[in-house]
Amino acid sequence: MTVHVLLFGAEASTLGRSSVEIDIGADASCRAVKERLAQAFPAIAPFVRVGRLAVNSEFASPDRQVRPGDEVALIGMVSGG
Amino acid sequence: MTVHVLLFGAEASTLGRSSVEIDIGADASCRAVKERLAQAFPAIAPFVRVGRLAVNSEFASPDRQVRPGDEVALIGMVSGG
Amino acid sequence: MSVTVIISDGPLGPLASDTHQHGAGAVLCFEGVVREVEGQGRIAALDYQTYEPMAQRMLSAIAQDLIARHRLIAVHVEHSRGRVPVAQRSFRLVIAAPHRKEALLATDEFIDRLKRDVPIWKHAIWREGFEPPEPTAAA
Amino acid sequence: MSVTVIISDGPLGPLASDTHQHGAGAVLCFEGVVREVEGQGRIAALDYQTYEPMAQRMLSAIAQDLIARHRLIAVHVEHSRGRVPVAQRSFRLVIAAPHRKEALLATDEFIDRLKRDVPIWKHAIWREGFEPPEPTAAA
Repeated sequence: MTVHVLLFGAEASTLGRSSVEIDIGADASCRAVKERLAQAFPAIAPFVRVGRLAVNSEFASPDRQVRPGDEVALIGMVSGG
Repeated sequence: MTVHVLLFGAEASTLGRSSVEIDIGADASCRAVKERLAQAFPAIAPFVRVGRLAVNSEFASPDRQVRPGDEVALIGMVSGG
Repeated sequence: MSVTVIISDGPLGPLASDTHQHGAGAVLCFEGVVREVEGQGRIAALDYQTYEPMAQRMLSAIAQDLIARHRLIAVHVEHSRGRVPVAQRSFRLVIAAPHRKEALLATDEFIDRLKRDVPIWKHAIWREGFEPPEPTAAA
Repeated sequence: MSVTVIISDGPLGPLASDTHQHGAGAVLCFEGVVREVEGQGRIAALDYQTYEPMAQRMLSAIAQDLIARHRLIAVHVEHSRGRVPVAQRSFRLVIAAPHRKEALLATDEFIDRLKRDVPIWKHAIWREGFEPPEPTAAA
């Protein structure tokens, strides 16, 4: 399955883009998505490790399975206020 | 010496007046003024013990001598805000 | 480093539009509002008595001390004297600081010291039929 | 118990005149102001990027949680998106509570959680000639 991941902040500026696509295998858990993101885009791997995935606008547990149509976002270090 | 002492809050409402006069002897310290106040006006003695004297708009130490012309006030429990 | 202290008759008006304080990253405004229910009674208003100029001087002194110790940029204080009806404001403290933490600490400390050291007294005006029992005398 | 959350373009305007919140004894308003000096550089503005509607939902969820745990009466939040020049406000939190202590605690906790959990990012627009050295990549 191809997963489209939204990027923001340092991740977006490091890669120069606001989203990426990754292919994942049978395990579509958020844990697997993060591992695949870090492998595919080593420049942001440190951010991916400390960041969290949001699925459909909610922080998702590592076991959460990503399904087709879900909106997936990588939420790294935020800096509002 | 006669000392005029301004009263506020619970002290003023207990005695029904906004100032009192007391006569003090050779020791005109704030400590002596408080002791004399408590003796002369037993209804407010508990307030006098926990209260502080201000002389000329500043809290005064117990050893501060009151001089003629000083403005003396008994500051009990305050309740601003 | 500026301090302003205003003691004025009756409820406080709205906060005058502020000018920017250079270097401020946090502006914290605390307002005290007269509550209807106090203990077992219902009040119509509070009457504030102030001992001036001591109250004014103490408020300024506390502000100056907090500016020095918390490196604040500006402190603005307003307090009512006289009658303030329920739901109206009797006290306002505006602190401008480089960062949030100093502003929060200084606000808490200012109000603690106000309630301990500043010669201002309040007296409840009860709503008819809602007076609490007479308090027993302190002993 | 009311919550309002507003995310809007550019600097925040002045606080709209508030209506009285029944039972409130303390109203605390925190405003975050864009500071000129950040680290070793001088900035002209901050650009805020928000991930919506998640940012809005998270701000509401934090407000609801604080109302429940600190028994607050009302929470009003405003945050900028887009460009906010120096000396302008990018964030405002107004908390109405029965008493001061809850309002101060809730303000501090709200901002901690905002800075940890709410998907909003800022990006400095440096003043010409005042850019800091490129940061080294995190490792």
